[in-house]
Amino acid sequence: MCLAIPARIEQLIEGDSAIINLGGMRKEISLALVENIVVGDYVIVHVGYALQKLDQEEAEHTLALFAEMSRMAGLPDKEP
Amino acid sequence: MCLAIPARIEQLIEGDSAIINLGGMRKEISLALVENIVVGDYVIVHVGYALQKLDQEEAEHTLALFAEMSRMAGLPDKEP
Amino acid sequence: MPKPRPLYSRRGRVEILHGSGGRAMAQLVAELFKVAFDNAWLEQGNDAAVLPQVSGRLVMSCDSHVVSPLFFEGGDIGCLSVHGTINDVSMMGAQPLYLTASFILEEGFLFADLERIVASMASAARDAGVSIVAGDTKVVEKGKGDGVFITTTGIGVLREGIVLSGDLAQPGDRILLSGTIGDHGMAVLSRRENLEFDAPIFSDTAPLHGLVANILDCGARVRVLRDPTRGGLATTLNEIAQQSGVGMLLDESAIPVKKPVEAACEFLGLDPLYVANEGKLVAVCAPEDAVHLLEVMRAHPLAREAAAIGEVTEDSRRFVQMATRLGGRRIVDWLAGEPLPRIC
Amino acid sequence: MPKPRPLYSRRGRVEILHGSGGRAMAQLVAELFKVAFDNAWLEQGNDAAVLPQVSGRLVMSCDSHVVSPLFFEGGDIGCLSVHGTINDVSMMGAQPLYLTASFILEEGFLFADLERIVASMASAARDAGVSIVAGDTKVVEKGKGDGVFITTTGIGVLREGIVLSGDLAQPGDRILLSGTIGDHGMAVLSRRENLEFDAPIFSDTAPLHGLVANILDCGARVRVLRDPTRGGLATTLNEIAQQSGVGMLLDESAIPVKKPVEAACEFLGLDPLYVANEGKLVAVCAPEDAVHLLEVMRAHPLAREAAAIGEVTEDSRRFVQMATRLGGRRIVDWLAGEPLPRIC
Amino acid sequence: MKYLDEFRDAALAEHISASITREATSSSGYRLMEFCGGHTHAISRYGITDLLPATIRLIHGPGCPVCVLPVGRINQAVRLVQQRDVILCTYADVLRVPCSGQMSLMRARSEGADVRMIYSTKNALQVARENPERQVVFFAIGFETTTPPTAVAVKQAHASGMENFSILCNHVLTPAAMQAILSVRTGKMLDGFVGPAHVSTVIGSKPYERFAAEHSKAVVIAGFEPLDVMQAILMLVRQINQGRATVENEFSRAVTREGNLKAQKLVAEVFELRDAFEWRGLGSISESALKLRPEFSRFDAELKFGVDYVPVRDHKACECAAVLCGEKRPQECRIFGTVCTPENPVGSCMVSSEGACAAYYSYGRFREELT
Amino acid sequence: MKYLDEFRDAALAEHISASITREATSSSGYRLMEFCGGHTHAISRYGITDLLPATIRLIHGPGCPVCVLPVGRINQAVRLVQQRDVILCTYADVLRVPCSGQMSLMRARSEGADVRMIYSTKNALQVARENPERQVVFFAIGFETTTPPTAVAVKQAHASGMENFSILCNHVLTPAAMQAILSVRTGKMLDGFVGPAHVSTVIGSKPYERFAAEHSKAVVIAGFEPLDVMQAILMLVRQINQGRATVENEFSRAVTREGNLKAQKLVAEVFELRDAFEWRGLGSISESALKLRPEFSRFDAELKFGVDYVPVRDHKACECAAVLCGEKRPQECRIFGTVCTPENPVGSCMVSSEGACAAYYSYGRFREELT
Ligand code: SF4
Ligand code: SF4
Ligand SMILES: [Mg+2]
Ligand SMILES: [Mg+2]
Ligand SMILES: [Mg+2]
Ligand SMILES: [Mg+2]
Ligand SMILES: [Mg+2]
Ligand SMILES: [Mg+2]
Ligand SMILES: [Mg+2]
Ligand SMILES: [Mg+2]
Ligand SMILES: [Mg+2]
Ligand SMILES: [Mg+2]
Repeated sequence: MCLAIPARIEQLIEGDSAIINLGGMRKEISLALVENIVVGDYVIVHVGYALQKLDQEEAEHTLALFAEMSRMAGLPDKEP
Repeated sequence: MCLAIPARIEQLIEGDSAIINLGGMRKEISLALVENIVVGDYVIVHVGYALQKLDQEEAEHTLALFAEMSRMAGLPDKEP
Repeated sequence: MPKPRPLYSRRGRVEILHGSGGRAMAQLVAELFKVAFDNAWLEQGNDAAVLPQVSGRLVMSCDSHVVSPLFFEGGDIGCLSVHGTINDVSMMGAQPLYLTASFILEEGFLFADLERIVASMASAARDAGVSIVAGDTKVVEKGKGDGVFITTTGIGVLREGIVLSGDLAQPGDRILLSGTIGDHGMAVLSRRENLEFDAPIFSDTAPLHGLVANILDCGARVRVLRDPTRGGLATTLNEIAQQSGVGMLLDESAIPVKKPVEAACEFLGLDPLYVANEGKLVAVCAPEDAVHLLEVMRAHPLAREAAAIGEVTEDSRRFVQMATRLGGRRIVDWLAGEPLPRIC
Repeated sequence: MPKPRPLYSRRGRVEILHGSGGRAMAQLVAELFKVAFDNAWLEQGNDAAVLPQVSGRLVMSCDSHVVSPLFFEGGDIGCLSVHGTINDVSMMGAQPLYLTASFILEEGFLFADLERIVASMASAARDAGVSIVAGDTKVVEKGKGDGVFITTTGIGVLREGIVLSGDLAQPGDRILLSGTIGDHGMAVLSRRENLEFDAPIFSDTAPLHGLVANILDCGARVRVLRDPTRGGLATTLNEIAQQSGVGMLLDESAIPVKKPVEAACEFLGLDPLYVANEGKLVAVCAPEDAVHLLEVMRAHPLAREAAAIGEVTEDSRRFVQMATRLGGRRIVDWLAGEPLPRIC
Repeated sequence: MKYLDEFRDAALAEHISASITREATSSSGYRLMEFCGGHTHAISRYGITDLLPATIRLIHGPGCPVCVLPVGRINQAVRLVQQRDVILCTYADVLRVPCSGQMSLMRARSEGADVRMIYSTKNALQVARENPERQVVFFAIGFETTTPPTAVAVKQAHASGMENFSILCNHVLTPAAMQAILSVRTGKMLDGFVGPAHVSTVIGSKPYERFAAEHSKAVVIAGFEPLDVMQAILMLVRQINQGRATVENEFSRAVTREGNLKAQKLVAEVFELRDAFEWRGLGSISESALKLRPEFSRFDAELKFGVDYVPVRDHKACECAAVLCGEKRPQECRIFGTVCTPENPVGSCMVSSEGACAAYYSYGRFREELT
Repeated sequence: MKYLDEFRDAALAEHISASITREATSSSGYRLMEFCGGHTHAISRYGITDLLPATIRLIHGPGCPVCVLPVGRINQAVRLVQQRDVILCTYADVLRVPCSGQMSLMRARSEGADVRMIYSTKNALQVARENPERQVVFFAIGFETTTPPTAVAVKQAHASGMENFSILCNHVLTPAAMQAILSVRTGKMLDGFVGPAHVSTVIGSKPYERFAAEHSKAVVIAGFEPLDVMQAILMLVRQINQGRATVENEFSRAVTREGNLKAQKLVAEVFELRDAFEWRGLGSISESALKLRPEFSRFDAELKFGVDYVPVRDHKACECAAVLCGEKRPQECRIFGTVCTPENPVGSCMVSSEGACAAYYSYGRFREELT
């Protein structure tokens, strides 16, 4: 449930809002539910609202974990 | 001004109304503006209301007058 | 896997999904349109119909039909949409062969009504010997349409030697009319909200290609054929006068109007000359051939009341004039504005 | 007598009388449509166009266009209505020749917008080498239409030896797609009320008959051509599978989608496989000819990103399946319902 | 159609025509005003001019309710329906009357206003009943014929306690207009009037007596069928030839001296005289129109919605005022047939087919090159 | 698209798949519930089943707000919009949910009701502002993701004194549903949960801890990308193999233990717990849904318009209840694919592409003949 998409904050605009950019698609969303957002942040967007800031370090960590688990499984690394 | 047409009362209906018949066209009209209307009367109809009862004798009289005036004018009678 | 149940039922209503291009639309086309129109081209279900080669010039015409109400005495939007286009093709002297039919449905439209309309189209096409070979269905949101709009396009084939055109009327030519005027428009108006009246008035909607064939076969030198639809007889004659650069002089008392139509027009302040017809034609022909042509027309069931209603005159101002039944004269102008009931 | 002033001006709006069949309509046709579409048939002003004899089988198709908004990045309802019908005629392998165009205008529609649309149609027709030879104009009351609906019907001519049909796909055949999917539908959606977004997305609306000619001339054994419009690529492939009684297996990673289109689809919960295209085609061809045909397609400016996206399989259930980019498999079903943005 | 066809008979017309031609021999001619648009329409539609001798000069009168309505009254209705969420109901005739800014009620509708064409006041009440949550305003226009149906509607709305119905009252009075005509130059020069037909069925022939008595004008009340009009002309010619000036009643089949008392009473119950009302062409005329009585004032849309009447000038080239007074003929207006046409009327006289300009344009303009 | 494409990588998927296959060797298999429709959708759309060994049995959970809404709630909205002159705004997902009498909000619209699709609560407020003379009702549904935006809208309407805006509140709570699942037979037999993604961004991972602690169920919160789901399955397999039952967070890039406190605070300001709420499939669950706090009760459309919730039974052949508890698979419903199809859904699970039946019908039904 609850379709939501990580998108990059491209511009902060008045009224606690922002323009997000997702693969070239730009749309105004509300920041009423989040705090301390700056340009360059990624947020999870749902029905026009940022639900949560995306933790980029954690994302990298998760991806690293995938790779690591594969390595643990004795499989070749993913080609870059 | 004031398009109005003489039409025959075909049927009296409830709500001080009547069905008129004009050359086969039937329509409901209001009798709110006239009195003592019976089936067979002709009324002058305007915007859905009978404005006045048509005096059939006077109508025949007027037609006779036309004919008479023509006669007075020394013209032949209209062919029947 | 068992077959899913049909996506529309007689009791149902058109939904947006019936026009979205998906399975619901495919089923609607398969279960309603293909069954009713029943021909190999539709059955194929391709993007376009591949028709046999025809010999002769092609004639092509289209009309959108937006009549309200959709059902009226003597017809409905379905048969109207078939006849309307067949007639335009016929007016060039062509034999109509194929039609396309495009439906713009309003969300919420009753399938029962759509079925009735489609059946009426199918039978009109069958009777006229034409096939509805391609179609389209769109659904617009509630409040962005009006039940159903139907656009038909027809093609026909024109044999050698037939030359009919609105610019060929010549001074001296006679103007023939195939029957009474105003029937269609008044039949529709009699069912219009706020105006309803009862009258033995029936739309004259009919396919005229049979009558046209007789007209063309009889040897008369016919210059123009035209069906006096929207705008009525008055406007059609003005169009011809305009195209041909001529005037006309009509005889009011020769123009046939049915009694109830005349009465309803009087009542509402309308002039039957401006009321639409859907099964009548005007023929302009050489004066010497008028009597014969009139006989030929009257021999056809759709033109029993045909009449010679006037003649073409020389007039650089291109006025259509009329000798009134009172003995005066007046212009019969183009329709101006819309034919709305007057109170004054 | 001096000429009356024009009945419409760029600043004006469509009124009921512009569709009533009278002088206002005649002037609108003369001053707008005849001038823009500029050909002898319309100029004649008859009930139907008399076209030259053609040699070859006739191909005929129609579509109503009801897009909202009327103007979008990369096109408008005008050019769309020309391309849409040209493409359907082309998909049978025919050369499109003539169009009819029927307008259903909503009372109050701006003439400035109508002019822009008509100019777009005229230039699309000119570019494609087809003539708009007949038309019709109706006006419906405010609230009973949606600005403008345009229905076009096209006829084309099919030379000997070309046999294309949706029922000719055979197991083993290859499925080629002429370019990226979803561009048109997302360009329109991006301007839809309550959904507006900015993105470098442009409708792909384009006439495909030139590409089709190249495809037919290259010698490849082509079984089916079809343009994946409403319902998107998914539905088009299901139609073909249904007609031919076959299955299909697609390769998700081979299907080209532009980045912003993919992003907008993700954002709104839509699948580009179900989003409309107006300038793309699917070709099903014999496996041996696929490589050559792909080259030929890629040489055409409208198919530079053409791709082989899958093959026809034997499957009595007629499923279109897809190897997902993750390595799994799934059905690519017909569009069900309408493609609406999801929130869950 | 009984009582119609008989009054359209060509042979009788020829007879009356011959009588007129024989009798209308005064070298000074006969300047007759056909007061009503209904007469104008009959004259044009049947080509009666062709049946009259050159000595008869027919002058169109102001008896067309659409024609005499000043621009400001349409503006008022347009303003109301554009600015407030009301449904405005009116007769079709009014829809295309042009007002300021190239507007009309039809154009307001095309831009989204909820304007509905009705055939009868009954329909307006029906609309109000079907839309209980919306305000419905009936734009009421017309002379004494159309006023009684409005009175009935207001009384019904009153009786059933309707809260969402009101009227913009533009009902006007015929005798006041006739009086005004007699005060202008053209009016003074008239020899007689073809008097109102259906208006007279309601008000009777009595109100015209003072025009005969005080202004020495011949008056013949006439029906709207062509023979009625021709017969009235003949009767006027005879009065004039004999130096008489009385009120005669050609339309005796529908008009009495007292008129329809029931209708008069209803109107008097609901309406009272306005102090003054502006007419197009005739200017402000005192006691020439009606307003709702205080006990019905909650049905007065002007009060209910606070939309005032703001007088505005006609289009600067428009000669409607002069045409309505009989001072100019339509073709003497310099925008007639070019800028002002039935499709794109500039003045009100080009709208209704009873308007002098529309009638001349649609029926009579072939005569132009001939005169 | 950054943070999307990386989580859809085929090579990584193959690696994770291989790990799962290698490790998921328990002969008793792994009964895992993917709680959310978002997971169900990812599994179907990417064909993840093909990448899992036969020991993994995935069971669809009730985490689809459209699926769990009982028929009576849609009836209530339909009744409101049909009987009162309101504008009903809602998310597109809700439009086609079937209710009594073969109705739905879409069908109500097609019969003339004013139902509008919106993308965001902002649009609903906008509609209210643009139609000051009409009442606008937002049909609010959804779990903890969709609730905060509703809270924002209500607070804004409150702050600006809006009189014509209200909501039909159908916001429900995820942990309550998970609790309910654990009380039914199928739930008790589960080995673990793939836990909510976006809901958890708001409520955090903490609320799930009691399921691990008290019910000994393994929980791995997972994103909605295919690698997220696969990784979560792998993590669950490992927990189960190791006999552990804890809450692990695969979706750490967006989910913290505490969640979004600002959003939680907003929700708590505007809403309070309902005593009980009926769920389709799960029956009435106490404290499983929200209602407006008394200070916002004038925005409660239920009170404002007096439309009560009337429970009704599902269609008699409908197995949605069993499907939503994981007791039946879609294809075990005897009307699946015949009477009940995505074009003509009988049950709610056939509507949203996140519904178990719709997902199986649209993406998975080729497997049928194969099993
Ligand atoms: S032509 Fe037009 S503007 Fe001139 S007087 Fe007549 S109606 Fe008025
Ligand atoms: S097939 Fe339909 S009725 Fe049966 S369980 Fe699924 S959604 Fe419910
Ligand atoms: Mg196509
Ligand atoms: Mg046509
Ligand atoms: Mg036609
Ligand atoms: Mg189509
Ligand atoms: Mg409608
Ligand atoms: Mg025609
Ligand atoms: Mg087509
Ligand atoms: Mg097409
Ligand atoms: Mg036409
Ligand atoms: Mg609209």
